[in-house]
Amino acid sequence: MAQVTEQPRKWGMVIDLDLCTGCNACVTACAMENNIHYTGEDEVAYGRGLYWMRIQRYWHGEYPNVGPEFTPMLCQQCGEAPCEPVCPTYASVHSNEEQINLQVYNRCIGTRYCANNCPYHARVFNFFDYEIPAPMNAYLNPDVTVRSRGVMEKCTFCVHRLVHARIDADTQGDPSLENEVTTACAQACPTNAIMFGDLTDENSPIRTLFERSERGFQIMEELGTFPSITYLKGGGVYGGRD
Amino acid sequence: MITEPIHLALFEEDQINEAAEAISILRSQGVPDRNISVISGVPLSEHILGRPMSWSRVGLIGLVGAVAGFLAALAITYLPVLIYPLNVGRMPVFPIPTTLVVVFELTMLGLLISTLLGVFVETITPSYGPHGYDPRIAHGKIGILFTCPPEVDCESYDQLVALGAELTHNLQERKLWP
Amino acid sequence: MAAETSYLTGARADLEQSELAEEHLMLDPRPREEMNQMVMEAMTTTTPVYWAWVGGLALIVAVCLFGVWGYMTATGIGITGIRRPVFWGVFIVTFVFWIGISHAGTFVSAILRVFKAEFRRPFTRAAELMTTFGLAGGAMYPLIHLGRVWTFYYMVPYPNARWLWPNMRSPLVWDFLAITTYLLSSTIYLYLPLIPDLAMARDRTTGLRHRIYRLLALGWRGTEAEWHRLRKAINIFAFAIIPVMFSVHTIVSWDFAVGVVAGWHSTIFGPYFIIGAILSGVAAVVTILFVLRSTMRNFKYFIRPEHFDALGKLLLVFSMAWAYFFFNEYLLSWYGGEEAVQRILTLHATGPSAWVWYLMLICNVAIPWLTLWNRRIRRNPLAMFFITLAINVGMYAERYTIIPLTLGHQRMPFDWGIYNPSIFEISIAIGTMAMFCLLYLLASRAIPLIPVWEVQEGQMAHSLKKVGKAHVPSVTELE
Amino acid sequence: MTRPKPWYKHGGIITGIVLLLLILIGGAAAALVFTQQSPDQPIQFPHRTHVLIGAQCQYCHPAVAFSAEAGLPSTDKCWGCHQQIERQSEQLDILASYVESGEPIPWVPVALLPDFIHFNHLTHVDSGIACETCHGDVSQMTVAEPQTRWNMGWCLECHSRTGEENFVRLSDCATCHY
Amino acid sequence: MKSKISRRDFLKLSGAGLATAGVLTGCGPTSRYVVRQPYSSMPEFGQTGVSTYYATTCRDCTAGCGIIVRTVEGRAIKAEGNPAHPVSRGKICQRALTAVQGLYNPDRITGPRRQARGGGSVEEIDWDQAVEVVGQALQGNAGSLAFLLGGTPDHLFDLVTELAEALGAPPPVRYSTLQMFEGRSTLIAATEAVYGTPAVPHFDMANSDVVFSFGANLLEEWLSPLAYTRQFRQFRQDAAGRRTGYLVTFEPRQSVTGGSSDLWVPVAPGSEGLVAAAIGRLAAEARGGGVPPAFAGVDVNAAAEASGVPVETLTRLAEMFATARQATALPGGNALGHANGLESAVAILTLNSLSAANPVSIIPVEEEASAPQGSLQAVQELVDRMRSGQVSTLFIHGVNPLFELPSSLGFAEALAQVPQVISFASFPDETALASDYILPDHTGLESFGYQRVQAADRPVLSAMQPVVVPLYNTRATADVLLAATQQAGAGLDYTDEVAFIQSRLRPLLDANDPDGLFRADEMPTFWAQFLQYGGWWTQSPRLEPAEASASGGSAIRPPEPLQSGQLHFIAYPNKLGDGSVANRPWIQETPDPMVTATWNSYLLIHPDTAAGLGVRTNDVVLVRSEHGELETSVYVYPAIRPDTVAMPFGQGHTELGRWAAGRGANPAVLFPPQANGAGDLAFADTRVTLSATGRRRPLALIESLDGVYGEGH
Repeated sequence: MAQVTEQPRKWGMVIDLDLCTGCNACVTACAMENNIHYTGEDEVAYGRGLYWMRIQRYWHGEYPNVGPEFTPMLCQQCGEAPCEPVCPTYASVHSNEEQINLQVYNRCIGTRYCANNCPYHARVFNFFDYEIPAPMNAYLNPDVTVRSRGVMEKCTFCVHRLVHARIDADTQGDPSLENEVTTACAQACPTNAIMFGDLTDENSPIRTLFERSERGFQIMEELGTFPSITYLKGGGVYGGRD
Repeated sequence: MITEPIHLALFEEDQINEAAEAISILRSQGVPDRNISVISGVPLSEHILGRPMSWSRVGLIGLVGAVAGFLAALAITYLPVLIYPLNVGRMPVFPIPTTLVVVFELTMLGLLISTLLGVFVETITPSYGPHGYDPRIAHGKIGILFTCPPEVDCESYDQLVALGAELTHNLQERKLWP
Repeated sequence: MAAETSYLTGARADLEQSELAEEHLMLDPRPREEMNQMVMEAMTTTTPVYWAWVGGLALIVAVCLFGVWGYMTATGIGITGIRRPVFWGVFIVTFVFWIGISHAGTFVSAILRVFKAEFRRPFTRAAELMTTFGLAGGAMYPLIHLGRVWTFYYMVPYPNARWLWPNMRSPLVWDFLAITTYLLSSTIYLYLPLIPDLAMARDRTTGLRHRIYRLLALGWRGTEAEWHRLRKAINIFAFAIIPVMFSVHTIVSWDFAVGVVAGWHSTIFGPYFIIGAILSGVAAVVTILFVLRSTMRNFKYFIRPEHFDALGKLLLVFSMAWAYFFFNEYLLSWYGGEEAVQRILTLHATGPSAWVWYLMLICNVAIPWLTLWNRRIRRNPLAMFFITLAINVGMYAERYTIIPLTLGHQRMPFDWGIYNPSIFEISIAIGTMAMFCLLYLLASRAIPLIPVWEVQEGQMAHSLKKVGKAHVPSVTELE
Repeated sequence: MTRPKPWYKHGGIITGIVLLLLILIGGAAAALVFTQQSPDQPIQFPHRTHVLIGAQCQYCHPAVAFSAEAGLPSTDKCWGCHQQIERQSEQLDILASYVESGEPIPWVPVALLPDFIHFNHLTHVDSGIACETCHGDVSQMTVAEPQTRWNMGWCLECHSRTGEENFVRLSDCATCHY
Repeated sequence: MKSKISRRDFLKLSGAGLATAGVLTGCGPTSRYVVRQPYSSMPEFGQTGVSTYYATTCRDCTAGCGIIVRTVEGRAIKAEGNPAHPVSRGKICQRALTAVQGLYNPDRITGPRRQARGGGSVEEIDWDQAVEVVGQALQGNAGSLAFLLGGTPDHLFDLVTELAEALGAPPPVRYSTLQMFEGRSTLIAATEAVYGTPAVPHFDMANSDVVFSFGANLLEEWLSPLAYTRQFRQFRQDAAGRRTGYLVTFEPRQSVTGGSSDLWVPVAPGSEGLVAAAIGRLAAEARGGGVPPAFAGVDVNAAAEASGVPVETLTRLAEMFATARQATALPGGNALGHANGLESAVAILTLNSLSAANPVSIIPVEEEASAPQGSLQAVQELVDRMRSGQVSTLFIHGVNPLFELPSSLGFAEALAQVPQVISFASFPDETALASDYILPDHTGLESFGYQRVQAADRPVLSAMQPVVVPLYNTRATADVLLAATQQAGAGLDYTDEVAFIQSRLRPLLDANDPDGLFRADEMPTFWAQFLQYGGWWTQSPRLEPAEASASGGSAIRPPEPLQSGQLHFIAYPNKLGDGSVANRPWIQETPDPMVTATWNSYLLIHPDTAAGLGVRTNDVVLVRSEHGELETSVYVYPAIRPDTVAMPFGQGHTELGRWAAGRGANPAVLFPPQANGAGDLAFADTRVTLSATGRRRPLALIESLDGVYGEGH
């Protein structure tokens, strides 16, 4: 790390609900990227699936004018995260460098307070040691810690990718390497409904959308959590015909 | 310390007036207050018995403990974040409202623990006065322990007995603790 | 004391006096030695039934508490019924319950002492013991409910090589500090007034017991200096432990109230929880007084209907206060109109677990209000036993409503979840209940449960005074 | 009349306590000593000799220059030199047997961090941190020896010396934990 | 390349699991327990600690998406989209994402074996024996050989076709449940009827402003979900982020596509073609200039009545279609899987000719692409041959007929008549376990190959290459067949699989297309680039606009009316596709988009119908058709016609390992064995009756039913 004095970044995400088809590819991509354990039918049925990301599906209207409303829900990486101050051990802590909300697994003692206090229900808990039978554990991503029983976990904005991109940019002297980084969900999203980028970067394509889109809103803005994810309202009529 | 023989005048539990009278007799006999001590099964205040105020530093020790707790609270709240600041929920690094909670608890903890320590320390500190004991105290009896020079003995004994006291002489000093 | 009897003449006065003596412990003095003997007898009498209870409870503690806890530590917190989004369940409910119970001793012996409520005298220690053992049970839960209990020391502020200390901004750390403070200070507060009685017991025992009492009595002789010191210390405690008591349950309530959880984020939670805690604590005192009175020798002398009567009045007042806070909390949340909160309040009353909510209201409001206004019911120990049991069931239901039932229905209906406590959680809750009873059973035979010197002091201060033609009890300020 | 011995002076109890303490202290000491010893390696690889003849660390551990991990040299790499030079040690026969069988050499890693720490050699090498800062002076070692100082405070202490604005980044939890 | 990879050694982190456990609990020196095995010789393309990325092709459906697999030290870590690939363009679906869970599945078959059918004794054999078995089978009567392959147009199909030709055996029979569900044979037949070319047409959805989807679940499971989802994105929003496009879906059950559409029209199953024709007629009238002969005979009122769509709606939609800049009508599986499917497909395709700009084009076809598609008809013929004892050896690869085929077809009984069944399955699926030999092929991530992409906007030959060394003692089926052929002396002179693939690449190399992704002078370079880029394709789209030949369509029979108590039953593929991926835990755990259910089957039912039946979500019902019955939990689904129930395909395995077996129910038992005019299964003509069982089996849902549907749901 030769020179590390530039402005800290603020990573952000824009999710266009109009483009989201609810296909759940992001959910699987997140799981496969982040070594998320599957838990099995009974545990999922009891609300213990380890989904760092899930797509909420509500219905609107009555038959036959009925339709789903999809909202991909993940950690909003709040600027003022309710989960952070309540952790007694600093396991949930704000990153000054990435401007995201970190979960430090080895510091977590499993009070689960953060999860209660997360209005987005973005946190999931390792209720057991989930075993992946050999040889299936071979696909585990070496960049991501395998969480053990008793710790909380959540979406990290693929922080391992961010860190690696930064290291690559620093050591190769090419800052653009850092701009290309994206999260697993955004990478997989077939309609590009999920867009990821650096909000401090003037040229970042999501900066305008994040700050100025007339469809933009943030979930539970009224709680003052200052999320790093802006949703673009879907379903409505804007710009085009009808 | 006290090498003179210890005498004990025991009164029944309802003979408070007599006990007070006995003390004034002893005093008039020239037994200094420091050579008298009263032992009882219920707390009897100095005013009742006409005794000089005894003093205790328990309050002071407690106060010192409270200050120590206060300082400890400030130290564990502020020093670690000075060394290694961690940001949570965009709270200030030194948030006063949350600190108050910690400060309050640790101050009280300091106060209360040191009060106990004060009681303990003062108890095991050697004290003045005759060191006798009679288990009948816990029966409610009021005992007056005193030492006095041999020349005043007979007269005062009679007076005490006249008040209803049961006299015991040359009490063995018993080690009660540990 | 009895010096005033000479004023009373005639059969009517005798009758009045004996009635009053039967009614009031303070007016029914017995020689100190006799009381000592009664207490010592109660303390040293053990029956096979007693040992059967001790053995049974010890077994329950070993299996249901420590056995299940060990199993849970080995397999994971998943054997409980906790799920997303209800991350706190029976453990935290029971934790709050025990912390609430622990307010009994402080309330009885500190607040009533400060205000010189004389009826407190015979049962201050019984209440103090509840505080200590209730806290001991409650303090285990923050450990039990941890996902990784073997790393609990991350919460302890101690110098370490990581440069990392606990987060002093977290209510859980406050909890940790407050409970530690309260546990230590209430134990000390139990111990200080015990010293003269330990000395008494020291003089009346031999062998191992004698040596232990001797050690604990700190060489107590009963000199003026010792009494003075003790009184001063007790006074400091009585005044200092009251804010600590308030802070403890306030901080417990802050565990919930500081959050953004709908239905938790309420400024009234502090006093609401305190009143609830005192209600459940005082109720638990009544329950345990009934048990002591009916199982221990000689206790019918010390614990009389007048005490149930007085505590019953307190309970009624606190039940009303609780209802006031409940209504306040409910009305303002409802009126405030935040959708999520309104939905939760509606679901409490109509949802699948509404019976818990109704149980809470019946036990905390209906039962006390319907019964405790009646002096005869208040003076009936058995009735009071059942009423106070019901109040504690109601308070448990209140905490259950506040914790899992509120967590399960937050702002995102998609992620609602219904929590079903598992057999293991319930077993651990029962285990701590058994541990409380076991400790109490053991303590009842280990320390004098009646503060004899305080009773005697009270009896010395009480007398009958003739006012007009009536004889009324009067209290002399001896201090 | 002799006073009964207090319970804490009974021989059995004292012996028991002493034994318990010995076990605890002994266990802790053994654990300490045990962790500070080099584990058994399949080959007593003499780091010292290789450093003395001028081999650079990166010759055998080249991955430090481009990846998070240092990597272990392949058998081929060892053999590249050693098949050319005279075998002066029986340890080389072990190497030869591995080469013949094609089995990987089962080295026991010594410089091993827990799974939740993502140490990156690349950045440290890139910013000019010498290998011996962390790994000790291998020119004095045969097989690699564990270093005692690896803990988080030590990492942070070094990071804090990089200057204040760098420390914001280098003290970020996500620097190592993700 | 191949030899290089087989030389690669693993860095085995054998103790890592132990180390993790030890360290996370904070105990002890982990170095005691970890043994790290370095390479004995470092592969030049692998560097310690650096990821290596391999481009290959996903084999989990027939779309042929290019994927890139990240590997670290010989382990496949994650599949990602290939950004250069014209089908996936860097994107990826759930199924491909979990490919590594297929690769590392602990239930894989680890080596060739001979076994007693139906789970009796298993005898491990070696590959020499295996090749000999195949060789002897090939030497026998060529006419009594039968090859049953999956629907993927890949190198193996080409090889087997060539082999069958050389041996004089009947050509391989293909079957793919996914193609059946999208009615691909019907689509191709209809394309031939309308445009004169038997091909999968390309619909230009991206540039359309109105799209009518007749049962095409293009966002989830249609010709090429990723490619059409990308088109959907361009259709939905223009480059400036303005909302464009109007999507109307005509389907009885609201699919993911229906959910994302602007208007969902719940038409009666089987009436889609009628609706299309009615809209065609109305649109033509609205546009003026005469009604095409195909729509001339349509009675709009009858169509409205049969479909349940009011005439006003039809008129409004027809006007929208007529006035659009470019309108597209998509013929999807739900519309085609009926007895009148072919006629419907023709009507829907013809509707496109009413668009102001032509949205349909045809990719210039290679000669292989015209090879017969898999269809039920072909399988039925095979079953007949088997049943009559005309088949002595049946080779099965890439398909699981015992699970996928309608049980009413009688494949299981016919299989019993075949003396020797050789399966090449990688996993112990139902058919593999009912075979005499399992000679396991590599899984997709371990093997070489290519796949012709049928639903792209340009010719694409997508490359497959191993990303890791084969885990087990498996062997490429192509290699086995080639070795056996040489033993049998059948005259295919390819040394191995790679040689065969390269021989098929030769025309591309020779053609030296200037628009090709890369060009090379000789095969090794071409081969290297082929693998590096993940295939060969032209750099710009190459589409030929399809001109509809103005011929009159035949009349569309309206669907049979339901008898009392009967309901339409529609099976549909979701994330599990044809069910072959049901053994991957994360695909099971991934929630269904519309239902949020995981790990099991469910029957979608309209709230009113459910209320009439007295069932609620999670109640178990008995579903009975003329051909079979099954039990499954109900999910009360607000977006389905009241006269229709629907159920996803893919669960109900009795075998296939720990995560698939014994889970859910297989709707294939309900299907009628009838085919439509193009030989595709008329699966949507299934009629069922429901009865409540009184039992309850909660589904593993992500949603809270109370929260989403209100209390008591």
